[in-house]
Amino acid sequence: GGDDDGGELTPVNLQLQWFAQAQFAGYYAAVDQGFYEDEGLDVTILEGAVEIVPQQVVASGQAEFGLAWVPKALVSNEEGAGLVNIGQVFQRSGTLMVSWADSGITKPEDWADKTVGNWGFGNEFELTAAIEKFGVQNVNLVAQNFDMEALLNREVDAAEAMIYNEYAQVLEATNEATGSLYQPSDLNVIDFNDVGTAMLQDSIWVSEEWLASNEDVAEKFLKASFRGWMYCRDNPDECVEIVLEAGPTLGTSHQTWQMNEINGLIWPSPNGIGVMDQALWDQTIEVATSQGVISADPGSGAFRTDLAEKALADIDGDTTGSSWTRVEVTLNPGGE
Amino acid sequence: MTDFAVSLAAVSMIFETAGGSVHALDDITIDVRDGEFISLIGPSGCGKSTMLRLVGDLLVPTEGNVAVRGKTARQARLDREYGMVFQSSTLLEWRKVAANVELPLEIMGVPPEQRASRAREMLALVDLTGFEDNYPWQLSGGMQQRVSIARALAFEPSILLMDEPFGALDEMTRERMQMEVLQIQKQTGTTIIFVTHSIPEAAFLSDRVAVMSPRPGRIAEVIEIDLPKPRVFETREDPAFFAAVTKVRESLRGFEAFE
Amino acid sequence: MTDFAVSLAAVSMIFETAGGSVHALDDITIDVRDGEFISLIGPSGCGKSTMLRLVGDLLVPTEGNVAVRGKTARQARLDREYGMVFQSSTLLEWRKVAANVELPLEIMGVPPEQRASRAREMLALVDLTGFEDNYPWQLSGGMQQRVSIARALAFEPSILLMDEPFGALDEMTRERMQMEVLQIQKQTGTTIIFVTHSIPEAAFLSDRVAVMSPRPGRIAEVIEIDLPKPRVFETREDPAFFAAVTKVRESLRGFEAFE
Amino acid sequence: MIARLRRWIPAIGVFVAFIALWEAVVRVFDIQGFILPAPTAILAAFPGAWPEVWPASIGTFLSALGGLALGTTLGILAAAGAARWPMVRDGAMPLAITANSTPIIVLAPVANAWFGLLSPWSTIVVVAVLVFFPVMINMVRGLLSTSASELELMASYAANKRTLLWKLQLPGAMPYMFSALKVAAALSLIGAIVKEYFGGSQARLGQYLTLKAGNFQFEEVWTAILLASAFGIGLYLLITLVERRYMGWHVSVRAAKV
Amino acid sequence: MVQPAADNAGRPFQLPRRYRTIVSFSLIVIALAVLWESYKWMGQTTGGVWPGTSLGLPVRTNNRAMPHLWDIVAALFRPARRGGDEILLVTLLEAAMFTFRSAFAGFLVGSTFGFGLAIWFIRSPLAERGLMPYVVASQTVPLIAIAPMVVIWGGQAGLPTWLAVAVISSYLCFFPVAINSLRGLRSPPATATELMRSYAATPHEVLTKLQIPAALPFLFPALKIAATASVIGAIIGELPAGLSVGLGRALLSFASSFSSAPEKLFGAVLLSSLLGVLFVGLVALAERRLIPENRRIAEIPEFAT
Ligand SMILES: Nc1ncnc2c1ncn2[C@@H]1O[C@H](COP(=O)(O)OP(=O)(O)OP(=O)(O)O)[C@@H](O)[C@H]1O
Ligand SMILES: Nc1ncnc2c1ncn2[C@@H]1O[C@H](COP(=O)(O)OP(=O)(O)OP(=O)(O)O)[C@@H](O)[C@H]1O
Ligand SMILES: [Mg+2]
Ligand SMILES: [Mg+2]
Repeated sequence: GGDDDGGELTPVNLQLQWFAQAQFAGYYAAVDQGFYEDEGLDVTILEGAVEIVPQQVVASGQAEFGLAWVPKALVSNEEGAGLVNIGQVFQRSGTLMVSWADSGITKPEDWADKTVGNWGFGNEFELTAAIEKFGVQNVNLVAQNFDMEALLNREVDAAEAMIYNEYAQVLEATNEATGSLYQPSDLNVIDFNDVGTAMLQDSIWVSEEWLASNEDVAEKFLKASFRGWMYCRDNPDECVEIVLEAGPTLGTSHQTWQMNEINGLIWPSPNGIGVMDQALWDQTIEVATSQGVISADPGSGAFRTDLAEKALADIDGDTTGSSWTRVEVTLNPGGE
Repeated sequence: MTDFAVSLAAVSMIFETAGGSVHALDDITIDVRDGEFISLIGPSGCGKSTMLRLVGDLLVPTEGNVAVRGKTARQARLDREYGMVFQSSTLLEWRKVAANVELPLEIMGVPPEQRASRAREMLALVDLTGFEDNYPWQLSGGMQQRVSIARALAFEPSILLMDEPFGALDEMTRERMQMEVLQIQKQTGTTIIFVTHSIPEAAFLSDRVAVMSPRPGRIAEVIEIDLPKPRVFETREDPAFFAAVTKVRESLRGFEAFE
Repeated sequence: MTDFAVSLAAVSMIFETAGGSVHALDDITIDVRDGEFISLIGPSGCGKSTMLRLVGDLLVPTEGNVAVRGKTARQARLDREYGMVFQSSTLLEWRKVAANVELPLEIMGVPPEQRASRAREMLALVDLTGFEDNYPWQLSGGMQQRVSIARALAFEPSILLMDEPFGALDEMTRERMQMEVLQIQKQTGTTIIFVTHSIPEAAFLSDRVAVMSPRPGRIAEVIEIDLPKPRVFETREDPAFFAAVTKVRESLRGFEAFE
Repeated sequence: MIARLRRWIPAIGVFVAFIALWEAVVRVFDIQGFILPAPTAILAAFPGAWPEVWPASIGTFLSALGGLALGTTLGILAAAGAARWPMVRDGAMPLAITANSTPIIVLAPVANAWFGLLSPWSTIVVVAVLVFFPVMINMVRGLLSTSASELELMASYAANKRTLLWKLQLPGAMPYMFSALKVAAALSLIGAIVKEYFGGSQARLGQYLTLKAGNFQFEEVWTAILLASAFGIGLYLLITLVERRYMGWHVSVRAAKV
Repeated sequence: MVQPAADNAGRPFQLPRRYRTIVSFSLIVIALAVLWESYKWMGQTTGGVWPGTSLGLPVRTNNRAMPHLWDIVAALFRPARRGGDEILLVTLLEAAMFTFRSAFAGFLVGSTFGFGLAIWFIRSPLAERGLMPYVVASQTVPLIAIAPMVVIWGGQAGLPTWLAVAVISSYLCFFPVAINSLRGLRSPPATATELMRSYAATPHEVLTKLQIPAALPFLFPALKIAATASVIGAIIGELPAGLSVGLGRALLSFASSFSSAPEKLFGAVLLSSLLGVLFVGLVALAERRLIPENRRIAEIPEFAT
């Protein structure tokens, strides 16, 4: 259902967590393919940076929509940000703890007495939860930069990495001993989805106050965004191209890898894309409260599924992606 | 009272320094008549420059009072009564010679062409034609001093305070400049307070010579110079001139002997 | 040849400025004997300071040659033969008076206590005891000049180049300083090249007086002063002294008349 | 003593007025904490934040000081070289500018790669690079601003270049050096904190800021900002004191005192 | 105040200044390049220790910390990404042009503001004493922490984004200019100030005819510092602005892929630095025009031994 009253588009902003990359391909595709325009929206995508807190941008009204990890947004809410999750795009966590194969770190307990890198900024809750959950002693936590130098230089024994980004970066780096790229076999990986402290990540947040009078806009935005993600599931190579256009300096194979892994975090979406899986929500809340990340269960008002469901009802095509399969991506040196 | 161009009443000046306080001037009382040429003479460091600064409202006396034409020194300064020639020539190094002479005219709002011609005239007066476009550092010491004299004369102030203006000049140039200044004073009726170390110079130029004693500076004696005016070249041959010179010299030696 | 302390042979100096080139010195040839006191006298801007700078190797002549004790001027400078008193006192503003006097001693590696006592001695000589801890800007013009004289005398150079050292001093102080310099010269045999505008001063102090003509500066005449040595206070009453003064004055007026 | 206290009255007055205004604005316009917390809220956050933010400030401050010392030293040395050899000046100035225009955000990863994420040197070196240029460029000017007559005086003593540097150029450059130091002191704190945004020990202000901002604890963020400012002002005052002590002779200090 | 003597009389031959700059700059660049490569070679040969010892080298020498210089240069001339047709250099130049605009605006605004502040402070010691601590404080507030707020406030006020970036850039610029100007404006000799007083010159005339000319030697170093600071400020400001163009963006994306493609980051660093050099060069040019010959940096004459 497009807007019929003659091209008067509603301008809205979307604040990303980081700069343009395949992690946000669905939104870029929705712009590129005119899905937002179909809904009468003129969407401006605001890229993120180190010091940008999307929750702050949304709460202050600079952007109507913001992407954030669930625990981070809940922390913001406890401080009075007043945000609502209207679309849970990622259905699983993409965070890994990566270490060298020769370090023998295969499970959280092995972090004891080791130096472990993390990003801070609220990206570390899964790690701290796991440390607590397994009662790991004497972990020396240090802040790592957003590259993987600390691990490559063996300054840390284990490092936080997103499966779609930093993990790939290691695999794009040249092993100076052999002269070829590092291989997955060189690395040990701990996946927080397996550890049981995984928390929900990228989701779409709006301010409660704004939402009260703009539910229609929100619904339209979700619809177009979901179509964008579905487009990227079905046309990953085109989406990679779209992203590359948005950020003219990105590596091609790296983005291809990322697109593939992002699809893996979204699909399959058993309830349809964007609809919250209550079990995962509960796990996130449980980990978050037990870790003291948040002081109390935010209750059911923290997310809404009705808008996403209404949006899905309007979409033709496969909204669950149950048949999606991972493809094999070859990484080039430097991600090129 | 208002007849006097400048009156100092019981003026004292004390400087505070890290090494203790310096009593530069003590109980100075003197009146300068309108149109008078008065010289200050005294040993080095006795407070002559300080006294000029007090008159020119560049320093405020620790005690006592300075009145200029019945006004405060400050008001007189704001009325632009003063032209000053400092002991060091104080040229602005980023201005060429002509621009330095034009400076006061600029500030007083004289239009550019008039400024330029006035500067040329003044530089000719001090014999520096041809050096208009040099920077100060390209001039000899005496030439710099002459530029600063030209600058002070350029705007015809009603009171000229001159601190050893001819100190770095040779005898011939000095004599010529003396005549120029006397000439200007005659034409414009300027009151001149003049610091010098040259006894003959003081005697030749002045209506009165104030002889100062060393630290704390006091006015030891004020000597009337009874020579006919205008002073001409021949004045220097006048026996009354020699008498005046001797009188000043003796007055100066007087307190030396006491020391 | 090596008998001479300083020899200038056909020295010319031309300055290039934006306003054209200034021919400051032209074909200067003069020899200064060892231990001699020679004065340079001439109109303002005739090149006296420039000549001192050439001797002191602070300028290199456009043409001609400067030899000092058979060496180049440069070598003599490197051998620290020169003590200079500049026309402007050139005190380092961040150093207190005593530290300014100590400067050359510091550079020449004199140990601290010796430096301090020497500085005290020299400041006493120029009558500035008690001002050791003042900064230069807290002194009068004449006092600053005396500090720079003290500084030049402090390290007993074998050649003293003095540019109007007593210009800002009153007659009494000046006479005392003259006697001190003569005294020092007698004791140490220093060669002195001395710039002054005072004809009596030149006549009183010098063995010879070089009279210079204005731009381009040339040596118009070198006048032997035939007065007994040591010069004493009474020398000034000697008729030969008056004769010398007159001779210098006439020589100076001579080329004036031609202009 | 009373006069001394009186000097501070305007600063304190402005402080009180400013805080009052801030508080009023926040209250009247009901500004949310994540945009600008009220001073009272920040004050209230101090006790809770203190055990964490204080050691972090000290760590950051020490790195900043280390970088300041290193950068200033190198800047002065480079300036001395540049003032002495025109060849160095012509060649090294563009390079110094190059180094200085390198934004800290890229220096951070490079420094991490060079010295190691955990090495204190990565922060010190980033700060030093940032501080180097203002010091050097001011010092070059200062060292070359000696007057011709002073140079002649030193030449007449056949002073060698080292003496010239120590006795004439360096003292003469003091007005430039103290100005440079004031700028450098402020830069050193910015440099250290920004560098810490990009990883390293977690007990540092930069990390504290990112953590608290990420957690939406803006009162805590402001406690860190205020502490950084306090250190900066302290450093500035210290430099001003030293300046008054050693540069009282200069007309600019005398002029400021009136 | 160059001594004329310095030029003649058997001094060693000197190239004209223009060439001297080029030659010595090239020499130093070559020397540094050789140093870089040989240090790297040494580190790689010895495995990161000083030869013959077990002392670690201060700087790592692997290909990520110190890529070969030829790799860095080559990266500049390869397409920014595979399949693209624009080489990295061109991409970066475009980004630099964008950043330059904000930086330049920030520079102008910041320097003017800094200079104005200094003038205010010399006129009113009360203002100086009241406000100086906060001027200093403003600089110690971590820019990166407040940049997002500035962008947010700017957005709420309806400013174009590049202008908000310029504001952040000017924030870094004004301080050095204010500090140096404050010193410079107070530096005319006391007697010159007395001279102006004796003319009863208005504060404005004292400013324009005495204080500003006397402050120029202090002002120009400050402007050079401000020029480089403006570039840094603009880049930092671009990050929270959510822009997809500009050097800040490019640098951040290269920094985040530093581990896998370090040469690109080094290439970008090189270019953003050149932007600073260009900027400072412009200031130096202005300096040469505004300060008369005798007041420009004096060469230390070849007096000394
Ligand atoms: N700004 C100052 N601070 C401290 N002391 C000062 C200051 N100015 C002058 N004095 C002191 O005041 C006294 C008088 O100085 P002044 O300059 O008036 O002497 P003067 O008579 O002009 O001497 P000269 O003939 O040498 O120029 C001196 O002892 C000097 O040290
Ligand atoms: N650095 C310079 N650049 C250009 N011209 C100069 C320079 N120094 C001196 N001159 C010129 O050389 C001439 C001689 O100057 P010098 O200083 O030697 O004169 P002087 O005899 O010492 O005069 P005074 O008695 O006034 O001090 C003057 O015309 C002066 O303008
Ligand atoms: Mg005096
Ligand atoms: Mg001279």
